[in-house]
This record gives sequence, structure tokens and C-alpha cells, in this order.
Amino acid sequence: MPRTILEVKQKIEYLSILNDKAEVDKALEPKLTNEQLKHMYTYMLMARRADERFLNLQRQGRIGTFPQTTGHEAISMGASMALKKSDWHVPAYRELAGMLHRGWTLVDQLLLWAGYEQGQSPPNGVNDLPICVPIASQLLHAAGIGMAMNIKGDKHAVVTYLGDGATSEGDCHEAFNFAAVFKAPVVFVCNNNQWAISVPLSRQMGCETVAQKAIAYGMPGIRVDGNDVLAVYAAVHEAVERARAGGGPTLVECLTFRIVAHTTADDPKKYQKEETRKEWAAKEPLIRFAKYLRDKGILNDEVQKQIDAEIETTIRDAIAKMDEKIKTDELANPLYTFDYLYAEIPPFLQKQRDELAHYLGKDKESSSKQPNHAHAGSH
Amino acid sequence: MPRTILEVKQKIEYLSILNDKAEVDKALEPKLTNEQLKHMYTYMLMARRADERFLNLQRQGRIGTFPQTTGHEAISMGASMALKKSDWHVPAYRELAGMLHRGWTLVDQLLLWAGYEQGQSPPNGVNDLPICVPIASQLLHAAGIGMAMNIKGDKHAVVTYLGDGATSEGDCHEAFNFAAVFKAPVVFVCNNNQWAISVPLSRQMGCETVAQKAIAYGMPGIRVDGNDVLAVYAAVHEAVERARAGGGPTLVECLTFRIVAHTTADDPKKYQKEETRKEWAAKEPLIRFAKYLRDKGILNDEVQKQIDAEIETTIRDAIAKMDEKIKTDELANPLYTFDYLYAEIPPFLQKQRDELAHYLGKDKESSSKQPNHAHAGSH
Amino acid sequence: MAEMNMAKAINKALYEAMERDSRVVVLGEDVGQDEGVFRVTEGLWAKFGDKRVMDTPLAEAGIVGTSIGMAIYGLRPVCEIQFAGFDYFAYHQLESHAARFRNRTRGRLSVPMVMRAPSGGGIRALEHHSESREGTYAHTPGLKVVIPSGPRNARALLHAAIQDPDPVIYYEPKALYRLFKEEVPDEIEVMPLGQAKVVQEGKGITLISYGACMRATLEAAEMLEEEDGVKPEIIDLLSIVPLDMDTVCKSVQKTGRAVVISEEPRYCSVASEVSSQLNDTVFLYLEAPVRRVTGFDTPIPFFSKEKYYIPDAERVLMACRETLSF
Amino acid sequence: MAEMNMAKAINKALYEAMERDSRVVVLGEDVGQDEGVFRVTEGLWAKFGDKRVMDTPLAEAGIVGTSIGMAIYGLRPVCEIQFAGFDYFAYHQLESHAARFRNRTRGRLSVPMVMRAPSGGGIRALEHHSESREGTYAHTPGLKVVIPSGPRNARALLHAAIQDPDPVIYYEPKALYRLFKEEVPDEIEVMPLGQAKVVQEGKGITLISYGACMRATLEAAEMLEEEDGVKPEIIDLLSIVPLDMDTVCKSVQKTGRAVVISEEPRYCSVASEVSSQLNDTVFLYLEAPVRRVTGFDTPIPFFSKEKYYIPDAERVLMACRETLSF
Ligand SMILES: Cc1ncc(C[n+]2csc(CCOP(=O)(O)OP(=O)(O)O)c2C)c(N)n1
Ligand SMILES: Cc1ncc(C[n+]2csc(CCOP(=O)(O)OP(=O)(O)O)c2C)c(N)n1
Ligand SMILES: [Mg+2]
Ligand SMILES: [Mg+2]
Repeated sequence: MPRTILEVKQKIEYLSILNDKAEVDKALEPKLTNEQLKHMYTYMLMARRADERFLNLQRQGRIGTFPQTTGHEAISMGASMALKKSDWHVPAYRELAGMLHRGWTLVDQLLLWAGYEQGQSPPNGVNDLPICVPIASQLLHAAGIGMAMNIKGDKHAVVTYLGDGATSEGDCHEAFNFAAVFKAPVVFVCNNNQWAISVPLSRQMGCETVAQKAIAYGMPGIRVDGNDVLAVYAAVHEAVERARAGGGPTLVECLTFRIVAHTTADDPKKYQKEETRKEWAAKEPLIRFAKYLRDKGILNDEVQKQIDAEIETTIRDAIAKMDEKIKTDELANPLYTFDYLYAEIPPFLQKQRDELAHYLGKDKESSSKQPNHAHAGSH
Repeated sequence: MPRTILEVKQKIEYLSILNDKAEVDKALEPKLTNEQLKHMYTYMLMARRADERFLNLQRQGRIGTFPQTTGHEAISMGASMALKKSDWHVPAYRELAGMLHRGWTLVDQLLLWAGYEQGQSPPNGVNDLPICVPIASQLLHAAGIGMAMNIKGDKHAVVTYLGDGATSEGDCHEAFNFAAVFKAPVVFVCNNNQWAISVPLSRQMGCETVAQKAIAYGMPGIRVDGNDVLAVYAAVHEAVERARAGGGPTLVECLTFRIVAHTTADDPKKYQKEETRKEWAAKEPLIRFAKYLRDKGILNDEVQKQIDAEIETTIRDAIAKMDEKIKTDELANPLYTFDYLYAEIPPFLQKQRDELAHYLGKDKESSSKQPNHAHAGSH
Repeated sequence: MAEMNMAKAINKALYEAMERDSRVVVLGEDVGQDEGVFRVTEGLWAKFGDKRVMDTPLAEAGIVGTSIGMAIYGLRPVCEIQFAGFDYFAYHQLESHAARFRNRTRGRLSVPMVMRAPSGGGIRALEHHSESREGTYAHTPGLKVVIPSGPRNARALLHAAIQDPDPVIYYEPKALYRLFKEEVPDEIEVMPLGQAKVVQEGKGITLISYGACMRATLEAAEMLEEEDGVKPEIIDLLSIVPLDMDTVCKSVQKTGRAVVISEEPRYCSVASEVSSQLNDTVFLYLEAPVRRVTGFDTPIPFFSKEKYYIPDAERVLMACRETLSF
Repeated sequence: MAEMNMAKAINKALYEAMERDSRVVVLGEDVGQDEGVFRVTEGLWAKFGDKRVMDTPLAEAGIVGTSIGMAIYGLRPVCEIQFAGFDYFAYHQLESHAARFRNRTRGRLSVPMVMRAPSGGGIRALEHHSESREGTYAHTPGLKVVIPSGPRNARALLHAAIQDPDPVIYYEPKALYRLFKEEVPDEIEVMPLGQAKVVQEGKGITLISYGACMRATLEAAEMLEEEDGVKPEIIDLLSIVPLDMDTVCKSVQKTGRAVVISEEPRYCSVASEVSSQLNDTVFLYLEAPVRRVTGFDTPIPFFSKEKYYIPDAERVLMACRETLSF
């Protein structure tokens, strides 16, 4: 009868494989080929360089506000590497490296930040949702995709992302809970960068780790070093395997720190300590990963040069392609605003389209353009 | 570097004081006077009898659908007993016993179920919100009240209630989190009756207890026997004391079982096993509490008779009073529909009021009635 | 042909749709073993099982949000919100995602889902159980909104909604669930969305309504004919979005007068929209202002007073007379 | 008197209100040390401290729901939703509780709170950062809705909103934050809610608008006067609820023609409501249909195309000419 301790089943673990001195825990080192490791490095670096270049474009007014991803590359790179093409990938907005790996292009991203819906249109054959602006709301879509996989008996998995701030939203809770109740094959990857714009972790939650929130849903939870791409990969890989085998969702917390501004509109000097930022900047994922690759003989000055050149070309081409695309009728014509809302434009919208055409003196063009993408729903 | 277990600070406990054989754990027995214990018994029984009588009224069509509270009496009774008048009480809708203790009357409840807003108007001097229909939404109000107490430096506490189903709502999560982050003096009392209408606990959450959800918020969580009014009282009392002392919120899970229909519109035979219901019915809170009081010499046949008579009178008077009130202009006049929406009726609503008056042939009465309650905001 | 009430007709449509298309799944609170609090999902769980008929946790954003994911993955979710008064909990998912995915991705991803919810008053229910807020969804670009008025069109419209490639809000006027029966054909009927129905041809005035208010409208029309000798033209909108203003305008061009009847709060309502568009489109034909007979701009009162809020035949009749004698 | 932009004027009102009334508290995402993503809460945290200026967790329903609790307890919360496009997350709390507590409890409990949010387009922002959906709130009984159009009225209306005993939605047209400056008096001004302002007396046509669209409206009015010799009457609604239709109707009785300009989607919009009420109230004075110049019934496009969506002076002018030549 008296007071007793109730046993809680879930144990929360912490995982680190490649530490900030680039020392690797051999026992835990994941089985990735040299090819794969080089690919990961290249895409992480591409994301980093793109981030820097986008910032310039933003300062020049050629694109609008965007969220930087510098320092976060290990998270989406490690997580997305654990997926097959047939799995699904549901990003938030700091997953540039992972999105590039999944098949999105820098042109897509540039168009998005330049204010074109076309940048949100997933490339052919890519099972991804586009980035999501309303915080945590995409987590429910990921849960639903996972539930649908179960219903259809598909043995796929879904990886989706959230920030530490996102954990506060009701949608996050409902997504965790639906996934857990329906044993949906979803891996929730939390980028805990310890800030939600200016709000620090301690103002975001009363608990010490994001991982322990998994206990509230009866799902496994693990915290990993979010600057360690090997640890992220290993943890997500394990979770994906479990998910595919019917073991339901997992929460993977990736601990890192936002060493850049929240977006190009933000000034972290107002609320962040310079020294903490610097401390964490020293632990960022690329330095240690490069060293690891050099130690393994995968990377050397020569290879690095090649990669740099490749990236430079990719970025330059992407910017040129953006400029080109923006000029095409497809992107330039404001009348197409009306053409993708419904599968078929209803009469009342056609009237509004005509109204705009009339205003633009484009009455002749006012007939409706048919959306040129096939409809989804054929999986 | 390798995989390690992360220590989680919160330990989840289980508490039972008066078991279903009416055996009491002397070491844990709370310090309640005979007076108080009798009061608790009387109000629990009043809620029980009212429930039965309301059901008759509902079957006769004199009131509408309402949620029964039979079997849940220990929860709100135990919890509300832990409060002072100056504390706040924020019910869901199965807290009749506690509401009566706080100062609401059976007339209020009857008017509510008969379709009158007047039944939701807190009695003078009672720091309670009325019952809340949209599940879990009131938890945020409780959190806000607690935050306001902190802001004003008031050393009060708030008790609020939720069901097991309510734990799934985003609002529940946000309320737990706000309370935890702001260390609001709130006790979340969960009536885990294992059903949300027809949905069993296993479809509601992936974890084994509601109490362990506290870990996700870094707040203390405890599970108690929800049919044991002493355990509920003790757990909530401890939590209230901690809250007042600046220790923040607590989650108290009260484990019970819904041995009645969800509401008068529901038929549990469709989804519940008769035998489980019967097993739990044997453990309901009044039997054991009556036996405990008899063992203590507080209750005997004589006293029971007195209490029965008192309750009978109270219920009969309440029904008569409802019938009376319904006939007064205050309740009967449909024009007052417009008079309480804003502190002052704006011209556009006055026009709509006039429109209804005109339709009712009451044009002469169309001048606006001034709300006769003082405004709140004077705490 | 079989006679059935609206609850049964909706149930029939769900059953048929699930039988013919394995992508159709049903989810919501208490839709499974309990068969829905209004028994609208009767028999589905027994027939199609736990995978296709899912009782969900108690979370409306969760229900709608996961439905969006399922729809994107290729299913055709038909989710139920237990009462329309609780769909606000999911409004952000509808506005920000269901309504936008096709547009946001330039047609690459789409959300073919239906959100069903019993709406409206008239059944002596608790607070939040009697709301009519279709205006909110009509003001939300990217959704379709459908409200049936009887068993036969309820079934035919639900089939259309489920087959529609875009998200549809399907509000079920709960006061009509068991109010009357109609013959419903054996073979599946599909009514195109976006078409209003001229329920009665007439002269001198057009009554425009939908959903439960069609009852008061029809009743008022009878009284008007009997007592005043005016046989009004009557239009049942059926779809709120797309709104078939062609049919409405054609009628009012003929009659010159119009009364719009709906149960919602008046400000920025569907009635306001119809009135505004009539003014815009057939201005020169109007012989009297377009009258709106609607709920008031208060929450619908607790049930002892709801009858004063919901337009009844008398209120419609009064508006007709005022319009006719303008 | 001091010259300031609208962001500063709102900031000033917040500062003043907090200074004169200790019950006023400010909460929201990034309103504290960061001083708001638009710097509207500048200086407040430094001056009034962590208890009265609260950075909250990232949860809109949480922000609004706890504000309701605080208001009931006796505080005067002014909460900020970072962008209006995210207030849908809190819509159920506004609809089901903020708007209802007074009515539900027959005046016993009330919710004197303000929900501020930057709304509207025009700043090259990401998706969901440019929404104008005041129509949704106007369709929600029990709320008041205010939208200023310049520094001076922004400050005076915010004071009124904070002092109001009922919940007020205060939308800040973010395109105006830094667009222009105005003289703002030193002493506190309070403008009554529910009063529109005749910004310019004129003849032949009335232009009715509010918020950011006042800019296009004023510009169009100038062009109309210059190019067509018609000096329109111009009304700034300021309050959407209560809506001052007396002022609007009086003007249109005089001019006989009206154009309503707003940035929202058109269906069931504030523009629809104004048009519908004009038709209802001053029917016999109307010489042309009331034209609505609004956003379209699509989500506002990503920023490369937003300028085609947001009414500009040319579009207003075109509607004026069509109305004048009807
Ligand atoms: C529903 C919603 N509320 C507010 C915002 C504005 N906002 C954008 S990012 C952000 C902080 C997110 O923090 P976190 O989840 O930790 O992700 P991070 O940016 O740190 O990666 C906020 C408040 C939003 N986009 N959506
Ligand atoms: C937001 C919302 N969704 C749905 C409902 C309908 N509903 C009323 S009670 C209930 C079940 C509640 O279950 P639980 O929280 O366990 O409380 P219990 O009734 O068992 O005490 C549901 C689904 C509601 N009232 N509010
Ligand atoms: Mg973060
Ligand atoms: Mg329950």
C-alpha cells in the first residue's frame, strides 16, 4: 500500500562516436564505405558553402530572408544517410545537407528564398516534403505518412526534423503520440541547438534533455552529439531499422548549438554570449569529420581541392540557373498564381484570374494553364 | 564517448492509503479532522445521489445530456479539499463533488444541464472557473492563473483536472510545459478512468502511466489510487504545498475506471467488457470510505440516515429552485442573449437585438439590460 | 431504392466508398467499435477492420494533420471531427497545409482528404456542440466546403467529396441526421461539387439557403405561397466553395429579390458573401436589398435559447414579406 | 509632439500602458531580451523585467490560453503572436474561450486581453509571414478587431484596446511599421474602438479601407482627383469589430458609390460584409454596385508575386473608374 517507486521502462541513452578531438570510438564506428563517407563530407561542405554564398545574395537583395544551416550539417546528413530512396524525408528548414543528398538542388533552394513556389516542388522521384515554415506542423504529416505505410503494409520509414523550440508546440506532442500509439515507422530527429531565435532552452522546457520526452510516449529516446555525423547516422540507422521492423517511432535528440544567426533577419548579439558561441564553433561538425577522413586516408589536400572546385561549380551554376529560370514565363507570369490551388480551376477563381489578367492588360492570355506536374497519390 | 545511460531526475511514485478492503496505511493517513472527513463523505455522496437523480431528469427530458460522475467522486473531493478558498479550482466536467465543496450549488449544475448559461456563472466569492467542454483547453487557463499568481507574488495554488483522453491534446502539452517553465503553482489532476468515451487507454497513449509524462516536463509526477480519497488528498496536498513554496507544478494521476456511461448519450456496452466494469465497480470510492469512517466511529446508521435526509432535501430543493428560476425573466428572456457578450453592447449587436425583439413582438423591451454581475479582475 | 435518413445515407456512402476504393480510410474519435457518437460510421469497423477504420487519440490537429500525411502518401482519408465546434483545434493544419500543399508544390503533392463534422444546432446539446462556422472555411483559400440538406444529396455529395482530388470540408447538419427519410437509389450517385440546385421554380423572390436551414426555408416558402400567393424560387447551395453564383444570379435576375438564410453568425458569413456578390453581379435587377436571415453575432446560446438563434420559418417569412413590400 | 514610425508608436503605447497600469503584462516569442522580431517591444524587458515581459515557449495556443487565465485572474495581458499567419494555432482558444467567458458566465468572468500580431504582406517574407485574415476574427462573435493605419492612430487604438474590458485582436500592418513617420502627441491619446474616420471629405464616390491598404487608397484617391477631377470621400475603418457602419452609410448616402479595399481573400471577407451591409442599409442610394478590391481567393503568393495580390493604387483606381462609369 505505501509509497512505492513506479518503474519506467524507457532508458535514455547518450551516444557519441567521433568526438570534438576527432577521436573515434572504434567499437561503435558505423559501417560506411569510403565512397559514402566522402559523399557525406562533400554534401555537408556544399551546404556550408551554399549557406555562405546565399548570405551574400541576401545582402545584395537577390534573395530574401532565409535560415542559415551552418553548424547543423551533421544532423540532416547523418539522418538522411540512414534512409533508402523509398523512405520518406520530412524536413523542417535547417536540413540543407540532407535535402541535397535526397535529390533537391541548390536551384530549388535559391528559388524558394527568392520567393518562388517552384522551389518547394519536390524533384521527380524524391519522396520528400518541402521545407515547412509553421513550426512542428510537419511532424504530423510525417506521422501520417508512417501510419499510411503501416496501413498499406509498406516496410518503409520516415525521418522528420524538429528544433528544440518546436518541442513546445501542441502539434509536436500530438505527432509523437500518434506515431507511438499507431507504431508508425517514424524517426523524430530533434536538432537541439539550444536556441529558438532568442529563447534559450531553459525557457523552452523544464526538463534537462529533449530525449527524455520520449518517456511520455513510451517510445525509445536517445541523445547524440549533434556535431558528430557518425553518431547521428548510427542512432538514426538503428531507429530506422527498428521502425521498419514494426518497432514504432524513436526520438533522436542531436545536441548542438546555433553558431550562426537564426535567419538573415536576426542579430544574436542581443541575446547570445560571444564566448559560448565561440566554444561551440570550435566543435562544429566539419572540422572533426575532415580530420577523421584524413586519418582514414579518404581526404587529402588534393581531394579537398577537387571537392572545393566541384562545389564552387555547383553553386555558380545554381545561381546562374536561378537567374535564368526567374525569367521564364513559368516563373514570371503572375496569372499562374491561380492555377495550382485546385486540380481544376473553379469558375469563381477563373473569374478572379480574368480580373487580374484584365488589370495586367493580359486578357488574351487569361485561359487557364494546366498544372504540368502529375498529381501525387501514385505510391 | 561510448553509449551511456543518461540519468533522468524525476522518479515516478505510486501512492495508496486506503485500499479497496478499506484497510488504511496508518503511517500515511492524512491529518484530517472528523468534521472534515464527514464533510468529504457527505459531499461525495451528494454528488453520487445527484448523479442518479439527474439521470432521471434527463430521461424525462427535463434536462439535456450530461456527463455522469459516479465513481469519480474521490478525485475532485480529495483534490479540492487540499485547497484554501483563496486558491483556484479549474474543473473539467467530472468534478461535481469538488465543485459542490468549492461552493457551487446543485441548482447551478441543473441549470447548466438544462441549457442555461446561468449555470456556468461562478457563485460569489468562489475562485473557480466553470466546467469546460473543449477537452484540455482549460488547462492553459489554469497555467495562466498560476503564472499570474507568480507575477503578482500571490502565494496561492491552482488545481485543475483532465481525463486520460485529454492528455493527447496539444493544449495539455502546452499547459504542462508553460506551467513547468514558469514554475506556476498548478496541480494537474488527471482522472485516468481508462476510457475516453469508447477509446481505451492503449489507444490513447503509448506509455504505461500518465504519471510518467511528467518526466517530459521536468515536473514531479505521481500515480495514486483514484478510488482512494485519502491518497488523492495526500498527493494533491503535498503538491499544493510545494507549489505555494515556489516548487512549480505537479502531475497527479488518479487511476480509476469509468463504471458509468460517458454521458447520458453513450452506451458503453458497445465497447466495454461487463466483467471489467463490475470488477472496478466493487472498488468504487464510497464503499471503502464509508467503511473507514465507520471504523473510525465517524459514521453509523444514525449519522448515515441524517446525511441521506440532508442530501435528499438538498436535491429536492435544487430541482424545485431550477423550475422556479427557469420561469424568471432573467432566464426566460431570449433578448438577454445579447447582453453579456461585451461589457457594453455595441451598436451592431443592439441592432440585432432589436431585430429579435421585433420578431418576438417585444419591441418595447428592446432597450439593453445591464449585466448584473460585477466584472472580474479585482483579485 | 431504399428509404433512409441522412445518418444512414452518409453511412452508406462511406461504406460504398471504402468498398470500391481501398485507398479510402476512416479515422477519428470513437469512429471504430463505437461506430461514431451519431452512429454514422456504423458497421465500418466490423467490415473493414482496425487498419482502415481507426479510433484515434483525442487530438483534432492530430487527426487532420496525420490525414494530410496519409493523403500525400496516396491514401484517401475521410476523417471525422466529433463536432464542428472542435475543428478549430485543427484549423491551422487545414489553413496552413491541407489547403496549400498543391499550390505550394506547384501541383506536385496534393491532399485528397475529406474532413467530416456534424455541425449546427437543434439537438439540445452542450456548449460547443452546435456551431455553424462554414464562413471560416469559405474565407480560407484552397478548401472546398460542402453541406448537404437531405439523405440523397448527402450521399451523392460525400461520394464526390471523397473522389475529389482536393481537400473538402463536409459539414453534416446534425439536426437533419434523423429528421426525415428519403428514397436513395441503389447504384452510387455522385453529384458534382460546385453546383447549386433550384429546388423550386418560382417568381417574385428567390430564397437561397443550404443545410439544415433548408427546412425553415421550405416551410416559409409554403406559408408564403399559401398566405401571400407568392411562390418563391428556392435554391439549395449544396456547395459553399465553389459557390454556384451562376445559378443564384440567374434566378435573382428573374425574380429581382432575394433572401439568404443560414445559421452562422452574420458578420463575414456565407450569407454576406452571397449578398455581396448579388449586389456586384445583378445590381440592376435588384428591386430590393438582399436580406440575410442568419444566426446573430453571438455564440449560439445554450440550448434553452437556441431556437431564437437558428432561423425558423417565421423569421424567414417575415424577411420575405419585408423584401416583397420594399 | 515627436515624429515616429508605427513600430515606435506601438512600442510607445506599450511602454506607457505598462507604466500607468501594473496589471499590464507582455508575453510572446522573443518579446523580451530580443525586443521582438520587429523591435516593437524595444526597451520593455529592460525596464519592466522578466515578470512583466515574458519570453514564452514556442506555442501559440499556450500564449493565448495562458493569457486568458491571466486576464481572468486580474491582469491585462498583451500577448504577441510573432506573425498573424501563426495565430491559427491559437484560434480555438480565442473562439472557444477568450470570446466566450463573459457570455458563458453571464458577466461574472471576463477576459480583458489584447492579442497583437503583425499582419499583411509587402515585406518580401517567407510563406505564412504575410497573411491578412481579419475576416476570420470578424466572423467570430465576442472579439473586437482593430487595425491601425498609421503611427498616431496605432498608438491611440492600442491604448483603447488595452483598456478595453473585452478581448481585442490588434493586427499591425507590418508593411507600415517603418514606412512613414507622423507626429505623435506627448500625452496619451485614446481613440474609442468602433469609430471609423472620414479621412477626406469628397463627392461622387466613397473609398472604404483600413490598415496597409489605406496607402493604396490614398494614392488612388489622389490620382482620381488629378486625372479624373473626382475627389472621393475616404473612410478609414480602424475598427473591424465593432464596425462603424453609421459613418460608412452616411457617406455612401451622400456619394451613391462605394469601393471597399482590403488585402484579405475575398470570400466572406470584411469587404464582403461592408458591401452586404451597404446593400442592406442604403440600397436606394446606391447608383452602382459596391466594388470590392481585395486579395484573391488563393493564399498570398510567395513574395516574388505578392504585389499582384495586394491591392495597389492602380487596381483601386480602375475599380473607381468602373464604379463611376457604371
Ligand atoms: C507556428 C510558428 N510559430 C512561430 C514561428 C516563428 N519562428 C520561426 S523559427 C522559430 C524558432 C524555432 O526554434 P527551433 O524549433 O529551436 O528551431 P531552430 O530555428 O533553432 O532550428 C520561430 C519562433 C513559426 N515559424 N511557426
Ligand atoms: C476538443 C474536444 N474534442 C472532442 C470532444 C468530445 N469529447 C467529449 S468527452 C470526450 C472524451 C474525454 O475523455 P477523457 O479525457 O478521458 O475524460 P473522461 O470523459 O473519461 O472523464 C470527447 C472525445 C470535446 N469535448 N472536446
Ligand atoms: Mg533551436
Ligand atoms: Mg477518461
